[in-house]
Amino acid sequence: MTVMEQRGTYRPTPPPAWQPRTDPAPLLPDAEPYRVLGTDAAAQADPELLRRLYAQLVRGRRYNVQATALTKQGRLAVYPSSTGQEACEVAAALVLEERDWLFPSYRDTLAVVARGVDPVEALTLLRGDWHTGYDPYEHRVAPLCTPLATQLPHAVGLAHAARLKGDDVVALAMVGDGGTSEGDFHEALNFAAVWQAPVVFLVQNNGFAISVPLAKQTAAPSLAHKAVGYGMPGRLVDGNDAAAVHEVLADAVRRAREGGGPTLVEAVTYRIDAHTNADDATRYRGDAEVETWREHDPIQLLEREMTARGLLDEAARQSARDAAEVMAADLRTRMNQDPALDPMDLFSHVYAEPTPQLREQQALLRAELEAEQEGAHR
Amino acid sequence: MTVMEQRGTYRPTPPPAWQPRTDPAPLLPDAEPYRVLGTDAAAQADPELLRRLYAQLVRGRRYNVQATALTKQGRLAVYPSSTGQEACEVAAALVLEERDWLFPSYRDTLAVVARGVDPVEALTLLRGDWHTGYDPYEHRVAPLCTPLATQLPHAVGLAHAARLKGDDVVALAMVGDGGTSEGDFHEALNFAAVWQAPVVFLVQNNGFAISVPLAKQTAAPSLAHKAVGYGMPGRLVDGNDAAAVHEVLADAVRRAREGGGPTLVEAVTYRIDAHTNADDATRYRGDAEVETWREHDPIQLLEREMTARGLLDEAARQSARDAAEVMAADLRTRMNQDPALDPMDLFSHVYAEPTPQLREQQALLRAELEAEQEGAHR
Amino acid sequence: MTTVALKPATMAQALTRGLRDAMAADPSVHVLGEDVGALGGVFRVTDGLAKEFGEDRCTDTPLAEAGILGTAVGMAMYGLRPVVEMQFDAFAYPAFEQLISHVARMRNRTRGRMPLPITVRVPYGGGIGGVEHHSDSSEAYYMATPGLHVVTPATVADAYGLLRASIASDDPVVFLEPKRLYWSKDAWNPEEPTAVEPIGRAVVRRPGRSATLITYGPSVPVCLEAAEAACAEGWDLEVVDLRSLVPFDDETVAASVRRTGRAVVVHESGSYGGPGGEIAARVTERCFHHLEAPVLRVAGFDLPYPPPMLERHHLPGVDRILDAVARLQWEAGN
Amino acid sequence: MTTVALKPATMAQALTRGLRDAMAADPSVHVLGEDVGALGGVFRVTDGLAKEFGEDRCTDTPLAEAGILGTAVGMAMYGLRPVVEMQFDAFAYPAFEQLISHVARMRNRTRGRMPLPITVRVPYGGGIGGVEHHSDSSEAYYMATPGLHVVTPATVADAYGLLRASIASDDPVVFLEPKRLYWSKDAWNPEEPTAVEPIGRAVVRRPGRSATLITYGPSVPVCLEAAEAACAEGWDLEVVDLRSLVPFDDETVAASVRRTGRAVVVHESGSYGGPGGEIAARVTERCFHHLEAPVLRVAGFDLPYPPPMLERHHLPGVDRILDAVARLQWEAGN
Ligand SMILES: Cc1ncc(C[n+]2csc(CCOP(=O)(O)OP(=O)(O)O)c2C)c(N)n1
Ligand SMILES: Cc1ncc(C[n+]2csc(CCOP(=O)(O)OP(=O)(O)O)c2C)c(N)n1
Ligand SMILES: [Mg+2]
Ligand SMILES: [Mg+2]
Repeated sequence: MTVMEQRGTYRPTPPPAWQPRTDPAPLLPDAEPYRVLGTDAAAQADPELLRRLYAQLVRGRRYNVQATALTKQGRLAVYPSSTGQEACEVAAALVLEERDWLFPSYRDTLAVVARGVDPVEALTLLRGDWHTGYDPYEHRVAPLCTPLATQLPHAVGLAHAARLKGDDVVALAMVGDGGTSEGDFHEALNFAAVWQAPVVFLVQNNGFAISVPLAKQTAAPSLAHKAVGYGMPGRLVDGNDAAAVHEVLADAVRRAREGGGPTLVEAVTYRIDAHTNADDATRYRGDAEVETWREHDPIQLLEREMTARGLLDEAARQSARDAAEVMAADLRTRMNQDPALDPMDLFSHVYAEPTPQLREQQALLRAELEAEQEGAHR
Repeated sequence: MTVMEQRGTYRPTPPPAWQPRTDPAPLLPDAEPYRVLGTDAAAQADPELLRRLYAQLVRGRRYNVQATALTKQGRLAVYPSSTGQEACEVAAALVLEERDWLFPSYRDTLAVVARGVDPVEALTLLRGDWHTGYDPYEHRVAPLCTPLATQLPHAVGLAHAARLKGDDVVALAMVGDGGTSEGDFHEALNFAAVWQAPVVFLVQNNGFAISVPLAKQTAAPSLAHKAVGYGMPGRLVDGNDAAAVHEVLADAVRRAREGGGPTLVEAVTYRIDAHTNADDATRYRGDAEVETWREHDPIQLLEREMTARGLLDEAARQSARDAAEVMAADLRTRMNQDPALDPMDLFSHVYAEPTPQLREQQALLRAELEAEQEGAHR
Repeated sequence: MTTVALKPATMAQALTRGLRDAMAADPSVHVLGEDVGALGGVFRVTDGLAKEFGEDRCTDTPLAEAGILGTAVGMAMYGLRPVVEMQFDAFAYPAFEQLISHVARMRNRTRGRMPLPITVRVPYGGGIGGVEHHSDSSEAYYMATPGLHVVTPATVADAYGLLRASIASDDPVVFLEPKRLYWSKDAWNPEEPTAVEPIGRAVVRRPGRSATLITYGPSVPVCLEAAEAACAEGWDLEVVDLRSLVPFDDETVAASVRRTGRAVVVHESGSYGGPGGEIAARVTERCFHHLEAPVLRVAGFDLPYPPPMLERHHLPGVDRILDAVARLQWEAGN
Repeated sequence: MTTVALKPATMAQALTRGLRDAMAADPSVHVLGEDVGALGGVFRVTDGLAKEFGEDRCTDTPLAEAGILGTAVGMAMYGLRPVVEMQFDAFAYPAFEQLISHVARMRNRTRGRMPLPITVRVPYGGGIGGVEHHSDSSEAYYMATPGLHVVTPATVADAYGLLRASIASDDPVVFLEPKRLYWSKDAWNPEEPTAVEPIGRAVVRRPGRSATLITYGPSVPVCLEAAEAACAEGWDLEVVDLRSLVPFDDETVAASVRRTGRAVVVHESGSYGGPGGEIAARVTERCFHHLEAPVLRVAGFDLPYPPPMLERHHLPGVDRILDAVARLQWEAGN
């Protein structure tokens, strides 16, 4: 832009510190979301992987439907459905090795279940008998996280710690489009890039943060364009194309594992259901938009591709549906049982040992419960 | 990247929501910091502007030296010097109209003074007789801000409010390279871009956040590369080139004023002095680096250019130095007087009216002070 | 406008009306927050405002609480009167730095030159079956931050009156809305709303002679219920609704306790380091020689707010309050 | 290692030694924060650690407090024992959401499966001539957050002992370092440091019979000075150093007050909603019939921390403490 020139004895020097550390070009996302299904790239996709993705998508959809039904029956306090986003949920779970870690947001029960967590334990939070129902260490799944974006620095710290210990572990953290506006998103990505931590950030851009559309959330060309500002690659993918999401995440996981540092992946998708069962989506969006997206359904996209390639026939479909029904029936049965609850547990896990103050409060509650049981109380 | 193809009856649709809203290319910074002095662009620079910048640079340097001296004499609690960064400080102040607002960080006393705030009032915070010494509304300068990056959302809110009221007002907010890591930086830039608020963010990248070098602060190609992630232009400028900083800021201010929205400007500069007088910079950096930067001194850069263009002779230099000495002498004299302090003021500005609780505490202190004065106390 | 008779209204409706009237009366009042626009807020308190006053007056912000409060600071600097909604108690935490370091201090930092008339609405407390992070009682944090007013209504009429007073205040106010009272109803005339309450006055909700229950917000109805139940035990309990935690109405509270000689502070917030300590301490300082027994506290336990299925054990209920009243050393005095 | 005799050491040196010994003893201990590496921290408490243990064990982070604490959470999840430095009290506020919603709750949220052994070091308090935002006493916020331990040393030996205990704790600890005691000296043997103090035990720093001064951290030396001065008035004051604000040592404190019958709580933090209310209330609950006068509080005023030139009027000093002692209704009792 500026032409250098000698003037008499004055030779302008560039500011000494100026050395761009990384070439920005490879960090920028492509102009359009990457897709596999229905494109030439689909031919490269591993049939076995497509079958696994398909089974999980069908199961995942069924899970969303079943859980939503359970809210109506009063068996769940609330359920944030990921219907329409199953491709992201499933790909995020399947792309990881056992030793890796998943950091889900509050909407990602499906990814948690797809990773192997017991479907009932995954719903404990939303049923309301405890906060986190599963042991995070069993399947290396962090607690479902409600305060938005706060799980992202956790993922960075864990991945960094694993690398310091010499362990070959990658962390994958999930967040919504709305969550990218939080300061914690920024700080997490920055720490990850500076530390070159083996972490993959998956933003599910489903168009809304409750009622707020993306256009009120950001003016960026895409959320993936945020990556270059941290010095990590940003990737844009069709979030309803399970094969594409899996491929892009797999690339990012491989890169992280090989010491290449973090990646930001934006998956463009859509929240078909309301925010939760308690939300009324008609207040802020029209049916027409939802319908357009139903045409781009993740299960249908995969079904068409697999059918075209001869990887799916009616028998296979039916068997996927059957398996999903078995899961749903089991979920129904088990969720219809009242969980066994001991109020005294309230005091058990505040500290390793209850403080004297908590012991006093515990004694108070115990006395109340005993009095209640004796029916003698008032 | 992917080639579309028809397969039987299946025609893949792109995800419906996908419309990149802005072309990212114009938002990306140039590969090198923009410079004017010593380049062809310098010929375009307004001589009058150069003269004003020069006078202020000389005055600013003298101010830094004087204030640092006052810390040694115990007249200031602490002083964060901006020596080496005067070009940014001065340009930021001169680029604004009277009706505009300046949001300084704790290091930017110089910009505050260059904007017209009384030099003694600007130092009140650092002398320790009160927090903010000046009336923010008099020169439209927000309080010097210590919690890093927290002033940035203020600037956005003020600029947004002005626009809502139909006022032709721009806010310019200053922050350091370290401050860009804070969540507030992220949130402020995002709000600004979404609201298209008339605000300009000036990052003074002076290489350090206290002892932490830029490489531990970010892995980005440049801090200006963060802009595209918000959907605003990022500009990179040689922060020691007063003419260049002024030009880039003037462009950004004009853009903001015309409704074009916010801009992020990264000025590459260097902190010549220690973090503050209390800091020991030898613990974390060598003299050699400092020396390289002394060669790129903002005053010298401008002097050379102006001399080459015949805009500066020894008489003009001397008169700038004389004016600076007058300012310094006045500052010395006035800072050597003890400020008049009334401890009862402590209670005057917590709320519009002191609460009953504060009134009680006020009475307690009053009684103590009276007893102390009567010498009767203990 | 036709005059309508008193009819039942919910607290949420009164709050909506308060916002609407404030916006209509003063064009500098702006509402901002997450989902406050088309959705009308997750509790529908801002319902209809965007439609009536436009999106510039009632604005859906990006999802960032520090950003919301931080930009509100700037708006207030420029003469607006922002009313900020934090979606839930626990989601106000990201905004604490802005709240503590700027909102609460700007007047003080500038020697009174730059007051910040910001109202921060925070739905708070439990009892609504919310999952974790949706039921916190965070008032202790706000009380410990000089420069903030902290108010919380317990009735439909106060919801309106205190909200109008908060928005009219030239100081920042943290306006705590008891979530589980949003749907509580009262006879109320929305066409002639209650006079604006001054901030800082407690009120005796139920006069009594045996002992004083000092409480606020969501625990006020519980205390009133306890007071009714106490009649059967022969106790005539006075119930004081603080309404304002900052400033504190020492006069009303101390007068009551001096009269009754016994007091229990009741709140949902955790006990340790919670509001009850402050209240008990200051009552004791002022009424020591009138007290027949130490001021007791009935509060939430000192734990992270429990999951929905266990919350009833945590929340101070009628029985726990009466148990505390029973411990007020009745044998010792009147 | 040769044994050296007792020699004067500063609290800052004891803290450095505590960190070093903890890091040497346990490779999972990692220090992170702003400027903790080459600079050794702005108070030099981490001096030499990066050199001795490498930058991976003592890491200069990017400048973002929520990020620091948030990544520490992740590190702790993976089995490390992070010790986080917040550069100043007020700069811990951006990390409050991580602290309240995760650090304090992770054990509880996961039914004990995911404890977080994180130590958060926070230099706090005033009296050092710091400009605004550098002198806050923020302990009330931490005390009101269940799931955290909150400790603060007042002596060189305790600085070492409590820091080791904090780092060894499987629960998160907010470790409050009184800034103005960093340079206080004590005879101390750095080669044979004091045994690790268990967290949660108060200590009587000066026995006395007339009244009890209950205090902690930066106010301990002030109270000891006041106690000496009080002798001239004929008062023999006992001084209790709490050391741990959570858990609270009710036993030691109540035993002292039962003995003396009078008490004053002394701290720098603002009075309203500050630690003193909790302390006074619980002491009163336990010692009501032993009290000759209400428990009084001497604390900072309820204002944003004042500018350096006025801070001496704000800080509880010897005179203000003795004035409070004088108000303990001596005519009424022993
Ligand atoms: C810090 C914080 N603020 C507010 C909320 C309330 N809240 C829950 S979900 C949600 C919207 C989230 O949008 P997005 O990140 O896009 O995720 P999605 O719901 O679309 O999966 C909001 C505002 C929260 N959980 N945490
Ligand atoms: C929120 C917050 N955290 C920490 C600090 C302590 N602190 C003061 S200046 C500083 C470094 C700032 O670096 P930078 O933003 O690059 O500005 P510079 O000092 O270089 O002008 C730090 C960490 C602070 N003031 N605010
Ligand atoms: Mg979303
Ligand atoms: Mg810097």
